[in-house]
Amino acid sequence: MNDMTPVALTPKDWETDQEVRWCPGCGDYAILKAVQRTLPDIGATPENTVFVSGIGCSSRFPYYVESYGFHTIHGRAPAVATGVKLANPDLDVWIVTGDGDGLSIGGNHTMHILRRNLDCQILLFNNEIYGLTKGQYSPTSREGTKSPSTPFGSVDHPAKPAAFALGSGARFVGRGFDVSKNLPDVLKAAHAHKGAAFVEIFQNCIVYNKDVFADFTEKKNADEGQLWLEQGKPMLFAKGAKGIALDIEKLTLKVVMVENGDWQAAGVIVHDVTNRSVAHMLVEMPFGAFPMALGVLYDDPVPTFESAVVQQNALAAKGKTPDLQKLVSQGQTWTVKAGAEG
Amino acid sequence: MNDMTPVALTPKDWETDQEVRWCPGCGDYAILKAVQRTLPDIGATPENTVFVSGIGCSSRFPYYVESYGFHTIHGRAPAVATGVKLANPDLDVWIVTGDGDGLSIGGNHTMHILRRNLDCQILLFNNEIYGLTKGQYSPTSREGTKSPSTPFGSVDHPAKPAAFALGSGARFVGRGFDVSKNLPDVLKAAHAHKGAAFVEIFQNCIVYNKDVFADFTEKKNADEGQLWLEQGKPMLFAKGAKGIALDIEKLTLKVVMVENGDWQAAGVIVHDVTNRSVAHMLVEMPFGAFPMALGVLYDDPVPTFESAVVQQNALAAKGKTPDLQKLVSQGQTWTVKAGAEG
Amino acid sequence: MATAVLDPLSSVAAGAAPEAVVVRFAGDSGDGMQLTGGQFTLSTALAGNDLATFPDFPAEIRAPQGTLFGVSAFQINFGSTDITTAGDAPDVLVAMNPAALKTNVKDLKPGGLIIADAGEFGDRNLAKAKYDANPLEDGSLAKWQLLSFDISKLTLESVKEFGLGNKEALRCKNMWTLGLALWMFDRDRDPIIDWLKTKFAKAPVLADANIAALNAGHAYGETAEIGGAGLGLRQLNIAAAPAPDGLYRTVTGAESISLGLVAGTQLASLPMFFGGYPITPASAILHHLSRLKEYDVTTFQAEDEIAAIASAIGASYAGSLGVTSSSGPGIALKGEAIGLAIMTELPLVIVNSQRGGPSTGLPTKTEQSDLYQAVYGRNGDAPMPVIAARSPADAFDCAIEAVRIAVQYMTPVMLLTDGYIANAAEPWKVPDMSSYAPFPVTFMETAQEGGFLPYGRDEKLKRPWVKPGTPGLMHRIGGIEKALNTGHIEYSPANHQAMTELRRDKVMGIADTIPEQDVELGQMGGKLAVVGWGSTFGPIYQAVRRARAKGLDVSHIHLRHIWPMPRNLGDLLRSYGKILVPEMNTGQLKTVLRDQYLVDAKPLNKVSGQPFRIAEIEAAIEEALA
Amino acid sequence: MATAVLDPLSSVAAGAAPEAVVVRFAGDSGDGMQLTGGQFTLSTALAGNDLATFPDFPAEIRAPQGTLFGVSAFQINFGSTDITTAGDAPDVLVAMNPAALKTNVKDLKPGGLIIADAGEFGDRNLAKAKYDANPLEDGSLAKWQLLSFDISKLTLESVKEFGLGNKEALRCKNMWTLGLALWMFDRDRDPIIDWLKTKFAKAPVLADANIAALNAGHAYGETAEIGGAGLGLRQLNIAAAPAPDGLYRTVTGAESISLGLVAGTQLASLPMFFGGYPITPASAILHHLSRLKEYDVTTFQAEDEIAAIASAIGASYAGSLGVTSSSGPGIALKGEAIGLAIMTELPLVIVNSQRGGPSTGLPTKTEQSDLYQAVYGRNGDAPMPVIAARSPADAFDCAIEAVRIAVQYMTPVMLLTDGYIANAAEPWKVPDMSSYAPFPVTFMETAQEGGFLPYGRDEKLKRPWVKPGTPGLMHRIGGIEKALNTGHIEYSPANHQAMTELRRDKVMGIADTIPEQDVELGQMGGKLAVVGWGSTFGPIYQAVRRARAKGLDVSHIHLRHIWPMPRNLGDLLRSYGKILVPEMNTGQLKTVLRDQYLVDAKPLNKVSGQPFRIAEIEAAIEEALA
Ligand SMILES: Cc1ncc(C[n+]2csc(CCOP(=O)(O)OP(=O)(O)O)c2C)c(N)n1
Ligand SMILES: Cc1ncc(C[n+]2csc(CCOP(=O)(O)OP(=O)(O)O)c2C)c(N)n1
Ligand code: SF4
Ligand code: SF4
Ligand SMILES: [Mg+2]
Ligand SMILES: [Mg+2]
Repeated sequence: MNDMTPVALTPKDWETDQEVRWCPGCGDYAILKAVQRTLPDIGATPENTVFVSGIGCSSRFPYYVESYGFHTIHGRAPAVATGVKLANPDLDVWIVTGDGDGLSIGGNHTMHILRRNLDCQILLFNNEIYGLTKGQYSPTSREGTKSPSTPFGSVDHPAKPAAFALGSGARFVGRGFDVSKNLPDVLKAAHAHKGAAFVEIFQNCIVYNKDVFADFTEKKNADEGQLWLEQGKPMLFAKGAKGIALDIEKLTLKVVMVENGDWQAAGVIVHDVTNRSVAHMLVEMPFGAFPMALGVLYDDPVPTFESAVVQQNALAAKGKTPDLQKLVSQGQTWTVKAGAEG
Repeated sequence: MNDMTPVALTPKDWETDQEVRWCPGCGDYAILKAVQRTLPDIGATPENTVFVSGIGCSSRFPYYVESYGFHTIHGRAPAVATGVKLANPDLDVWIVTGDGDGLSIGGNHTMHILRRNLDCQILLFNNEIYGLTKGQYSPTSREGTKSPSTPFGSVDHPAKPAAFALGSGARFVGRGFDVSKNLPDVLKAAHAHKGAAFVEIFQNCIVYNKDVFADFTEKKNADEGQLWLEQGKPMLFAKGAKGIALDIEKLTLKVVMVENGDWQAAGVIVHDVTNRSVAHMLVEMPFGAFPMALGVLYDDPVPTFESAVVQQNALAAKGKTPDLQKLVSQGQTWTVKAGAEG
Repeated sequence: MATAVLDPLSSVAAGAAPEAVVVRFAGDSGDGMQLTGGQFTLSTALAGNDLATFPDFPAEIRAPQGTLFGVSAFQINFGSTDITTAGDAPDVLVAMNPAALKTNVKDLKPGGLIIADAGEFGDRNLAKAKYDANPLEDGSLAKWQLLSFDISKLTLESVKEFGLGNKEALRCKNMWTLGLALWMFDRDRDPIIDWLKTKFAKAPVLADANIAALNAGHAYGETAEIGGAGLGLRQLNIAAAPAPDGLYRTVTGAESISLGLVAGTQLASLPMFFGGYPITPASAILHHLSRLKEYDVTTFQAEDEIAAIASAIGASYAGSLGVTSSSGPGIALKGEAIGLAIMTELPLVIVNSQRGGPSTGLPTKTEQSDLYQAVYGRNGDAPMPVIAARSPADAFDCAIEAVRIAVQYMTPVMLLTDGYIANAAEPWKVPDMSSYAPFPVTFMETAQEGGFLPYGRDEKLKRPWVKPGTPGLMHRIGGIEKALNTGHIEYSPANHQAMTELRRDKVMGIADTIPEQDVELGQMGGKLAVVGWGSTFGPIYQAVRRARAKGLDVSHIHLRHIWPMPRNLGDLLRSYGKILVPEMNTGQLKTVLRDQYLVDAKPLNKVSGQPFRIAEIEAAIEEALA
Repeated sequence: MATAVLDPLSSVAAGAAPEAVVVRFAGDSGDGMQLTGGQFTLSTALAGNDLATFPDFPAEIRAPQGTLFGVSAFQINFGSTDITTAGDAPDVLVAMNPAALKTNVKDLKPGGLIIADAGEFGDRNLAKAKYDANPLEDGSLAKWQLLSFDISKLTLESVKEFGLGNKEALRCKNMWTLGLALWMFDRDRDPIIDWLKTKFAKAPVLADANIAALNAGHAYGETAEIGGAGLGLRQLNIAAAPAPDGLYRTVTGAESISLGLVAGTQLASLPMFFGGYPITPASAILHHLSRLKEYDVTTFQAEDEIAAIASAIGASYAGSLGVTSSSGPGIALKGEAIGLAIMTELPLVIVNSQRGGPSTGLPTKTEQSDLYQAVYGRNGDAPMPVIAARSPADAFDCAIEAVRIAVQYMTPVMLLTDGYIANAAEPWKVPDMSSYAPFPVTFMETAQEGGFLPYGRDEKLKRPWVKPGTPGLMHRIGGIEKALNTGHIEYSPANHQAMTELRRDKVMGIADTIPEQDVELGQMGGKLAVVGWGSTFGPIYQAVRRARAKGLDVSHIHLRHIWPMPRNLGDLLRSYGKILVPEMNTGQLKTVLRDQYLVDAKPLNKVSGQPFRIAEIEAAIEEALA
């Protein structure tokens, strides 16, 4: 029995004896590493950590993390996680899902766990494709995606995971991508947030949807393509040469040029993670005309579901002592005594 | 065979021979009347109109409209409707659902029909309760709702149907309430919108959730409680004494007083149904501090799902003539001729 | 002269002792017939009669007043002998309006007594009930005894003094009627008066008005006012039924299952997690449990049935006993997740309150047509134990048994009940909880020697239950085939063969810890065995009893364990010349029996949404032995 | 000298004619073994041999290179006689790396031939395959014939001139190997060269490189370079199998089901709406159909399986034929909606490509364990016809039959296939479509005289199919019990009884329009009947054939119609002394047979995710007759 104490832990301690079964070069490897790097830093302990997933390449994740883990069924991880957390609120629950698992078959459970605000981290690996089933398009695939099930190109409008999360009532929305060095920081912020923390992680499926995010993930595109948001800091990108401001007429966001660092003059917005209106605008910024908003887009905690349940259970039970005999004897009763009947 | 022509139709023509089985005083009656008043005005024909519903008191709706109707299973109406519309895009498809049917068990289908933008009208009767199953709280019930399943009060944060719809990608979001005289206008706008039109209709369940909307639906509360939005018109309420403006610092909405009709001075926003950012703010306005936003909150059409499917099918089939014999003979073939084998 | 006397029992075969009476209260959904019936049931129980009830209400919440489909009825069968069914045909029908009369009178025994509220037989109501003429006046009820007078008016008078609105005042009609019924059977009003006082504690005037109506109805019977036509109504006293000493209460199936689940988890010293989603007639269990938080019960109303069972599975994984409950359509949705519980070998109790199917079917009607789904309704070779409750009282022990099997074998268990059991009330001798042997669960906290094996086995073939939070025993589980012992992902042919057999053997092994099948009436061997399960117990039991009284060689066998079946069942069944299987479905248990024992089990099927009548089964017995 | 000659058939019993050979190609998922196998299959078919194949690949998309779980294999059995299985043990094993050798060699017949790429047997790969020593050198393969040389190196040389990167160049290994295999069996390379040219049309250099590798492998065999050790390899020519004249092609089950569904809807002159959600091994049907839009096919990838079937039901309501397809877990999710299709009596075809269960189980392995779910797996009394395909070619006719039943009886129909049929390829005599009788659907456009009855009946008990858009026939349907004829909501006992019986009788009546059950091998009556269904056809047929050749009294009966069963099946089964039912499950068809006919059907079960071996069934036959 190896009972480990946080101090002693290193990323290595979070690796299992299982062979990792993703395709060579899959973005999932980088995410796994990022998580294994994050866990020691936040002082997590393997015995109190539970990874719950659905089905998909991404959902294989729990097998590779040395903690408790449950690889459930397609789309249902949030519901299973809700039971885990309500049964034992002390557990640190992480949900790993994919764009198909969490937004196609599982969209409803994703909505409700966010609405209820169960304290957990939800990592949605968005590779804009169904990896495990060999490459069919997913709800996040771009219009025109050619796939085995859409040989002439997909025709439906893609879902926006972060926008969906906000619309569902999410109180934390973060974004990162597989090989980003900042991913651990986003994960830490998600973990620090008490409540359901939704993190969209862009992930490269090199076999079925290679490099769809290269426009902003690749080094050469980083400056123009990535807007890293920081609380209290102006929304600057392109090495500070550009920023995001509000178009007062249209009441929408716009990109502005920043002359020699004077972002105030350019009207660049200072990021306030608690501003929900701005969060809505950020998650809907069309990439291309705008950079990709990354980091912590929104973070404004409210009471969590499991704490409210625990509190109510305690309150309701207060002063009552469980007594089975009393319980079964409730209601209007009568007694039959020998000789009573004629 | 009574083939009727639009001109001839009256609300009466849209009534069926079935006894209406809602509780006396249920808000559903008023909505039924509003729909039956609307259908003739939009020139609908019974044979080309299909009402599809799930399960719930609200979902009994199709039995009472003299058109084609399908009372399906709990939560699945949007999926059934998608099949109906794709099989025959000429049909005018109306979906009737409830806060439980459309947002609890059926939330995922609601999301996907909105995302895909199937041309149809989605009427969600929100009574903030499960009526048919005798009064359990629903995803839209307010915190603390005491119900048979939450005797000590519900603890989860309620879902916001309109916010959920926008987050799911809706291109039309309207709002009304059962006894409102404006409801037919909202329904007409929804029908005029080509694409998925989401309409939240506040409905009074007099048996299990009586008068929860009285704060804005009742005559005496109408002025202060109702903000009726009109394209190109300033967002005024309280007989024009108050309006909605943008708080530039906080980047959120605020209520402003309008001095002798000079709303420009007060900075009242002019409603632009195509402004998505503002739509997000409107659906999230907390009632109480703000009035209830009603009417057409957002209306900005994009190409519909079924039209894209029809178009692609046609394109893909173009120039190819169906030939079963050719089809089965495809691939690498060979011929066996008598005496060929040794 | 006798014929001039209205006699609730004139319908009972002449000379037969008034062993039992069947009374049906029928009225508008708004008339409060279920309340009336419930309170009459209570007073009956307090009078020491044995009894059984059958509430039968419409699918609509509150159908429009006066309509045929809006009629709500409550039937009670009570007597001085052991009662196990709500009775076949009523002796007395209380009809509060024309629709109630129209839909119920055809069931009334010839010569039976009709008590009708003449005040409600106006033209509008007659039209709504599709009567051309007033049946109270056109002689069409001649084959029954008719007692009709203006209950509405009498009620209004009785509550005048309290100055209620007309609508409110009329709401007291049911109490007036109850008062009359109490007088007819010589019952004590006090307990009902107490109940009214607590019910209307917040509105004393309503309490007083209802009490006044109750007393007025009672007085009306007493002061032979009845029938200006000079008719009298014979008052009846049904002797108390012989019953073992002890404390009694009435209980519905929904209550007893909830209590049994609590008792079971307490005996297993586990917290209970209940994940549910409302559906008729299963919701009542969610409602009951949500009030029992002091018993370490957490209830969770999920977004749908899949989330309900998934959350329960998650809770079981985390160390609570996960329980979920639904009925037909909802259980269908749980199929995939049940497979996950089978593969991950987690304890779970799934309660199915069966209703009329297929599809949405008849939500408020009873049926037994989900047995196939329970035993066979999953993808893959997915064995799961199934047990069925026979009555509201029996459901308590069944729930405890379901919990025991779930935790002692680490398996999901399906507990079958139905709409009839869920809603019906019967007297219940309060069990002595100290007589139940606890079966506390021990979680694994240190690895087996030789190293931790999450899929290692004990002598019952059960794998260890390890709670997340336990240091050193971290492990991963999931729905993909597991390797023997280690529980790792494993696709090899030999392993899948072995695991499939292991899952089967584990479940079949449960037969080692369940009692052998006994015979309810009669003995092993003979001409005919009537084999039943679930809520058909009452009618089968009575039918066999009557047939045996006539000297017929027939025995009654009633199964609690549907899967696996008791070890001795095959030999037992083969000891009879014929086997008759009455079911409220098209023959589902029959399939299992024929498959398992190759016996020529003959089905007797009723799929009308109504329980069997004793006479229907009696006739089938006589036919089988003819 | 003979022993010095490597003989792919030395493993065939001495003296036995080289009737058939079994070759297995095994390598890393990245090595393109499925492609190699596919092309070898084609050339085999072109050579006129009969054949059957068995692709067996890992659940992982691309498991890490060299690992045991990453091995992908393709087996082909071909010969001059009628071939119906992929063969038991291989005669020849091509192993592209140590992992492939390790996981496959144990299946090789004693004396069988191993061809191994020595170039891949370096220390890293040996370690990954958990070999301590190099099996090519340590003599551990002594009981087989070993031919090992550096295919990698030879391939690199053969494509040098094209200046590919090392990684790309090595990708040509499989073509080199294929070239050698083609030479071994004296095959024509042209069709494969054509195929390579079209496949790499966009990258001619890759086409040339692959062709060069193919030729080099072929040349290597020819120019007896093989075995510096002076060994030679005997070239073999397997005679063409006798086959009726006509046009032939190879087809997989997924292809033929797609084609059959198209043919069926065309014969019914209906548009097809296919609502699906990806799942292994069912996805291929969605993929195939999505390319056939000119046949009035609309494919819709829904958000989940429930939406998939719900959309198909909606499409059927609107006048298309709704089709949905999935496998185990997905079918489980469709249960509730299937009930809706049963209650609303809409035509629907549900294809279940079965895989190993329960739960997620073994997605890429084959099994027959969803028969219970198909026949019994719903809430309520919910009868639904079920038919099962026996082979890739048979699946075509089964799909047409499923469509016919669905539209002629207004009912959902489940078509069972499995992972083996879905992926396996076999030669298929292209059917003459003009020989199929059309069964065009007529929608109701004017009311029956006496007024429109949406739930009126024809002689088959079928209700009318009315398309929304039809003037004057507006009506409402749903999942609540329907009134006879009118189809209105109806809760009355008598009506539910009648409708339940009607639904049952309608489905049982299908037996009137299906052929009586025939006997594949043998005749009615006798000592033993082996009764099978689905993809066990091949091994059962061969086993019975061999047993009969040995003079044993055994017949083979193979069911297409699982529910309802052919009218004559009971008498047929009762005409045999014993009945043996081999199934790739724990005994599911067995249950139906015992229930329906009370015959002592004995199960023979295999649940390893692998098809039966002929020998396994042969042994069971001999035991049964011993
Ligand atoms: C009920 C059910 N339906 C379908 C499947 C097949 N399936 C497995 S994973 C998957 C989608 C995976 O996509 P995603 O969630 O994006 O994960 P990825 O593989 O891309 O990481 C599907 C359709 C299944 N296993 N279970
Ligand atoms: C699969 C399934 N689960 C549960 C139910 C029970 N049920 C019927 S309606 C309903 C909720 C109704 O609420 P809502 O959609 O708000 O409709 P309302 O009655 O309030 O109009 C539920 C839980 C069902 N019929 N089917
Ligand atoms: S298929 Fe794509 S997502 Fe899946 S493991 Fe391979 S690369 Fe990663
Ligand atoms: S229960 Fe509520 S929603 Fe349902 S019919 Fe009655 S009043 Fe209307
Ligand atoms: Mg994905
Ligand atoms: Mg509601």
